[in-house]
Amino acid sequence: MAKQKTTVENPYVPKPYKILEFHRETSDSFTVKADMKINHDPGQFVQVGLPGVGECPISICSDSREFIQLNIREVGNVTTALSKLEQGDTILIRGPYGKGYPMRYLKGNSLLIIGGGCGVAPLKGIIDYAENHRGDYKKLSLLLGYRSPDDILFQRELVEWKNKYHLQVTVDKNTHGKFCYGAREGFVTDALKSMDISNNNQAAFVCGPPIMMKFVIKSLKDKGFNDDQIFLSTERLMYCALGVCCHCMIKGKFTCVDGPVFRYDEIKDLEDG
Amino acid sequence: MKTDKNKKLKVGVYGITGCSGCQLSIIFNEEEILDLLSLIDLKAFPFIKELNIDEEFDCIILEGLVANKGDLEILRKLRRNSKMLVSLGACACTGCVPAYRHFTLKENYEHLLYKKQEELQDVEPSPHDEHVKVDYYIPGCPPDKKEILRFIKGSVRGVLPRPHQNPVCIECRRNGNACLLDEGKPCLGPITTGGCNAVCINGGFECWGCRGPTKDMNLDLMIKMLRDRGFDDRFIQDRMRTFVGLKLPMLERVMQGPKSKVLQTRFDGEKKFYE
Amino acid sequence: MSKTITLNHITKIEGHAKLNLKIDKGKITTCELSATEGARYFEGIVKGRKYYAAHEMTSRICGICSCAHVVAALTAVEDALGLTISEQSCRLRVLLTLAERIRSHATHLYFLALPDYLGYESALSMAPEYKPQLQAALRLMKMGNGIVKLLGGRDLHPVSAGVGGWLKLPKQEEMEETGKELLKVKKDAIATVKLFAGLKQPEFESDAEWFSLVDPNEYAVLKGKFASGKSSFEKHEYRKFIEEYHQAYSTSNFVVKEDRRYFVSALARLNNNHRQLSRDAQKALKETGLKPPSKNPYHNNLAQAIELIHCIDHAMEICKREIKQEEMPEITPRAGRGVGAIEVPRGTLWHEYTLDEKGIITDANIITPTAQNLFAMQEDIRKRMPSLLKKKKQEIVLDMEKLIRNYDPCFSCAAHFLEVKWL
Amino acid sequence: MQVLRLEKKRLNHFLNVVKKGFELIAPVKSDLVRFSKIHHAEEIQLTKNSYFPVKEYFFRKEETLFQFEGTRITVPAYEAKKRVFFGIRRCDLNAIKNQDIVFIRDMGDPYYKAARENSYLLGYHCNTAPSPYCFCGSLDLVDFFDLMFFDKEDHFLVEVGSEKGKSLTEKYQEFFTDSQRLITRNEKTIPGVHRLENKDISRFYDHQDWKKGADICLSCGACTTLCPTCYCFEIHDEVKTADPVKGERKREWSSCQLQEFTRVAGDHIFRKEREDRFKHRIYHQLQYFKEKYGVQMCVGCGRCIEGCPTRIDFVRILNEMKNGKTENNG
Ligand SMILES: Cc1cc2nc3c(=O)[nH]c(=O)nc-3n(C[C@H](O)[C@H](O)[C@H](O)COP(=O)(O)OP(=O)(O)OC[C@H]3O[C@@H](n4cnc5c(N)ncnc54)[C@H](O)[C@@H]3O)c2cc1C
Ligand code: SF4
Ligand code: SF4
Ligand code: SF4
Repeated sequence: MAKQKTTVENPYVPKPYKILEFHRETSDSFTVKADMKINHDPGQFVQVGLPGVGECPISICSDSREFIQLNIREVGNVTTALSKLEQGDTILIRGPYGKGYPMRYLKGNSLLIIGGGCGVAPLKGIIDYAENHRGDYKKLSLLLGYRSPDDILFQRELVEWKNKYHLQVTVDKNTHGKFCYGAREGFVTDALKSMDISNNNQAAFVCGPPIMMKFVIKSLKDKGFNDDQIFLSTERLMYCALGVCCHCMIKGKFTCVDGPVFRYDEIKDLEDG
Repeated sequence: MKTDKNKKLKVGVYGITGCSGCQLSIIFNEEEILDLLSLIDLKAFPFIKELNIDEEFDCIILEGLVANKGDLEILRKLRRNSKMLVSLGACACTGCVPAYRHFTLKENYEHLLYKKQEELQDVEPSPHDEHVKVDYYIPGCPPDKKEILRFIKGSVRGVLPRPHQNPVCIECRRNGNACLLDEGKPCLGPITTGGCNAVCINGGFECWGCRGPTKDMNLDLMIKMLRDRGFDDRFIQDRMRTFVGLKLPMLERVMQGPKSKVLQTRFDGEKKFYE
Repeated sequence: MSKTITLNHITKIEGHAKLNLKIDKGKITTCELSATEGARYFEGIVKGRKYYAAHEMTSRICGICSCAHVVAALTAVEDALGLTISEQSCRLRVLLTLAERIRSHATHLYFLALPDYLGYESALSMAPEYKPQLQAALRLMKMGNGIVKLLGGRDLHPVSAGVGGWLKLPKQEEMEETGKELLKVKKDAIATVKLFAGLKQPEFESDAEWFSLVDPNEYAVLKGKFASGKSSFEKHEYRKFIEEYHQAYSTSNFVVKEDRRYFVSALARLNNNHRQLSRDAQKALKETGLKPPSKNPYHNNLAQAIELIHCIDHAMEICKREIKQEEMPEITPRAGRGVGAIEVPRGTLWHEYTLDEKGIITDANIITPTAQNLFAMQEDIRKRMPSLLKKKKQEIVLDMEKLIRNYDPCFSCAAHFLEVKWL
Repeated sequence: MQVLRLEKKRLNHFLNVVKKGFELIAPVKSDLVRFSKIHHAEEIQLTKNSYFPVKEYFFRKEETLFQFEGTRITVPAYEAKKRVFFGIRRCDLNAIKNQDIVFIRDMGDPYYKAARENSYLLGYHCNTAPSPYCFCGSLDLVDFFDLMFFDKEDHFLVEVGSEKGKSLTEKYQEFFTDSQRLITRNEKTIPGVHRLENKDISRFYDHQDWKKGADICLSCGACTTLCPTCYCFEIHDEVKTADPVKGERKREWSSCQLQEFTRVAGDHIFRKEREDRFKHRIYHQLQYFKEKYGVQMCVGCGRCIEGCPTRIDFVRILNEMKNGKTENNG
């Protein structure tokens, strides 16, 4: 096997990046800060991997040109292997990929951010973005739901968010009476229902487990939101992130290039199971 | 990384009733076996080792099925002593040919039963997971030797290879074989979990289903197709049960059910292959 | 002084066995060698199946000699069906059998037997000092596996051999390539003979007779009469000579011939057929100084090593022959009884099937080499014990294990379970 | 484009000469007809289309994307074997064109590109449909080839389709004479290949007849493997036993007919139902690809029907949907 280095740009080949910071968020998730200096939109994702283990898509949850932050939940091989890393280790990343949230077109609006569980990760990108462009948007409302107080992500940031924005955290079940960050017991949907909010100059961003998204959309529509005011993040199996391998295709749309963020009216007919 | 690189995975390879073929499949990785040993801490492998240290294991790889009381004792003990139990081979995963005894007439083997000492008393031939929890399966009779390697290489790094779920046909077609069903032969590839690289079909033989049914099999259709090719129900049952009968408890019901009778399939090849 | 020695799980053999020894005041009161492998009743479960399932199912009796069971079952079934196979099919079956013998001998010699002699607990722990030897072993194993895979479709439980012929023939180029590979590993076989000839073997003489197939045309593999130096008989008459009975402490049967014990093995073949060995194998034999017939079972290892050379030579010859495309024959089932007796790594293997007119198996009988040797092994142990009694228990155990491993027993095979006779 | 003439009796000679400068790949009959490396031009058969498509020479069954040692990555040299393909039919040529769109134009896959750049496509025009399942006439196939051979009794008319093709005819000019004519449209149509009547399937998504196909589908993936256009894949890492930090990342074929195709962590499967998967394949072929790239992906070779163990004829199912004929299938 005569192998030689080639100079042609190869879309499959990731590059090594250093981990600047490794922070454990919850028992099964962690945040990694890598020294990848790129331009990207909130909601875009990268393919993160380790040699010999594989790659997986992870949303960028920060907004900076100096580094990227990734919040990762341990669910399988790649994510578990990543969880064993520490500051100073090297990971392989390629990207960014996908279409993020159309923040520029939403200038002048209020932003309603609704996240469930690990779905909060991509949404943090919007929060950071809005913070960096504070003048461009009116009110920021955050509605974040978790299963229990132990699952609450970004606890380091929550205090700041609480001071700056309208923040509501819910937990499905309050397991040990530790009511931090003013969290309420109940589902996000309930909190949404009781929220005094209208669709007036407001865009809603939803990310979370499929069931949660379904009910949140219903509530939003009850509150008068139009389909084109709602933005969703979708998740599918993907290998290439280049719009070729076809695993992430939802009725002809590729999650990796046409998504992962879709406006609800673009994909409401696309659910194919 | 935080993992302690000097702490190797403590592995034990054992066999209960079986043909030793699965354990041989490990050794028969001729080019990699010596390297493999540097990856793990092989505490026990009685098949080729005199000194077998019986203690807490990280991973036990166990061949063979439960056929007598002694087997059952060993299985339970190994399960207690290990973080992870891996069933190696068809006997361990599905019962293989020895478990076909469940489907044969008692009179066929009755005369072979005889008085045995306590620990040799027969137990209904059964795969591991009928008795204890199994963490990982490496199916096949024999198991694919590369698959065993892949498993070991993965588990030392904490990566469990995704178990195969696709039918044998996927690999068979990829290997460029002509489809045996088109020649009227009774191939079970479509309902059998792949991972064997379709070795049997590559070798000119039909798949007998040794790696077990896929979760997604269309059993109704498979039965119908075999009937179309002139195979009677006795044949279909016998063939499907040879290796994995215990994992097809629904077979009889499906065969008697109405569905496979109405499906409209097309077969334009030769009828009847055997007889 | 009384001593009890129980070897509960004898290691480095195929399958599971144990040895029970009781010595009271210098006298052996109990000596039981037994298979503890679970009974699998193969002869029962093939009953009721069609003739073409016999080899596929009985192959699962044993991993290391799966080709042997396949070929023996096919031979027996074809015998019952009155089918004659082509010369080429027969030749390829010989090659398959030889290939299996190469890998089986290499595995046994280096992985199971050698550590005893060199004072290691296993071949794996020999690796630092004996890497070249182990690599030679792995090359030989790979060679055997490669041929089995080429002919049979895979390394274990081959699939390409079918009733009446080959479902898929190897390509001419592949055969030629194999021939070249064989030539390359021949030096490893020769080195193996040297290595084993250099090992010190205990002096011991067994009382058993040595039986193997004997074929006037070649070093017998698939054909011939079952014979020792003294007697010989046709395969169809085997039931007249071989009898099986059972002991409650074992899941394997014991076999004796006319109430006298006998051995089948590589050494038996060498004893009976050494004049038909290939030239280089004869040469190697001569250099070792071993003069067949030998009554010392410890010489079985050396016999296996010499067979390695012979098998490689014989296999190379077969690889030179042209491969012609042949169709599988049409088969019409008929009633009948057929016997297959072939030489396999551990000795002579017997398969017998009775078919009804639809081709359904109504009766089956399988006798493996280890089952035939079991009784003789046990009696050898009994005979050898007295000379060891003064030694430490540890040493006795080692000696016993060494003796048992010398026969290269396979309890997976033996405990597929045969027929019962109450004792 | 220019049209040349090659005497039939000189074809083998021509190909044997070509074989000296290139690796020659053409359909051969063994147990089935398949594209393989040609040793003597006499082996080639042109009566039946190849059972397996030619795609595996470009979009290989398994491709090593790169090697790694720790986080250091080495990309293998892209393959540069010069190959002449002979006897590719119109459908397969269009399939290559469609895969070119995906792999070269859309994403710039260097492995595919290298294999394609070093290949010469010599087509063979079907005078009749080579299989009863063909329906290429119903799809908008175009001329796409380096050279196309039209079979005319005792000679071939060879249409030049590209600069590459032209260079070949110049290199081997002693075999060709000028034909002094052009290939007519009529000569390019193939009789009996207009089976598909229902080409716009967008309004049939919820039609009950999909079940007809799905019920007799085994999800064996033969259809996607045999399809000359299907291109989905998976990526996996493999490490060396001697040193697990070394290894390679590999790409291999996959199939949308499998449950595995959309199984994600937590064992959630997006297209769990056989019907959804079956439908997905047909929609990707006839609709989604067109939405994205402007042409249908399917080229009408009929392999997915001929190679399907139960011969699910999706063309018939679609036609029946359009004609409102819902024959009861149980
Ligand atoms: C656009 C996008 C953004 C995502 N962002 C995040 C994030 O910010 N944080 C986070 O924790 N998770 C995120 N996920 C989910 C994450 O990719 C999966 O949890 C992860 O792939 C699981 O991989 P694994 O190897 O650990 O699991 P395994 O089950 O071992 O996965 C094996 C293979 O399946 C694939 N796979 C499995 N599950 C998924 C899935 N849900 N989506 C895509 N591929 C999958 C992987 O590519 C991998 O190759 C995102 C997914 C997508 C599609
Ligand atoms: S031969 Fe068997 S495994 Fe291969 S495609 Fe046909 S049915 Fe599937
Ligand atoms: S093809 Fe079938 S019988 Fe053969 S190894 Fe694979 S699963 Fe087992
Ligand atoms: S080839 Fe036929 S049976 Fe197999 S997946 Fe495709 S449509 Fe289904």
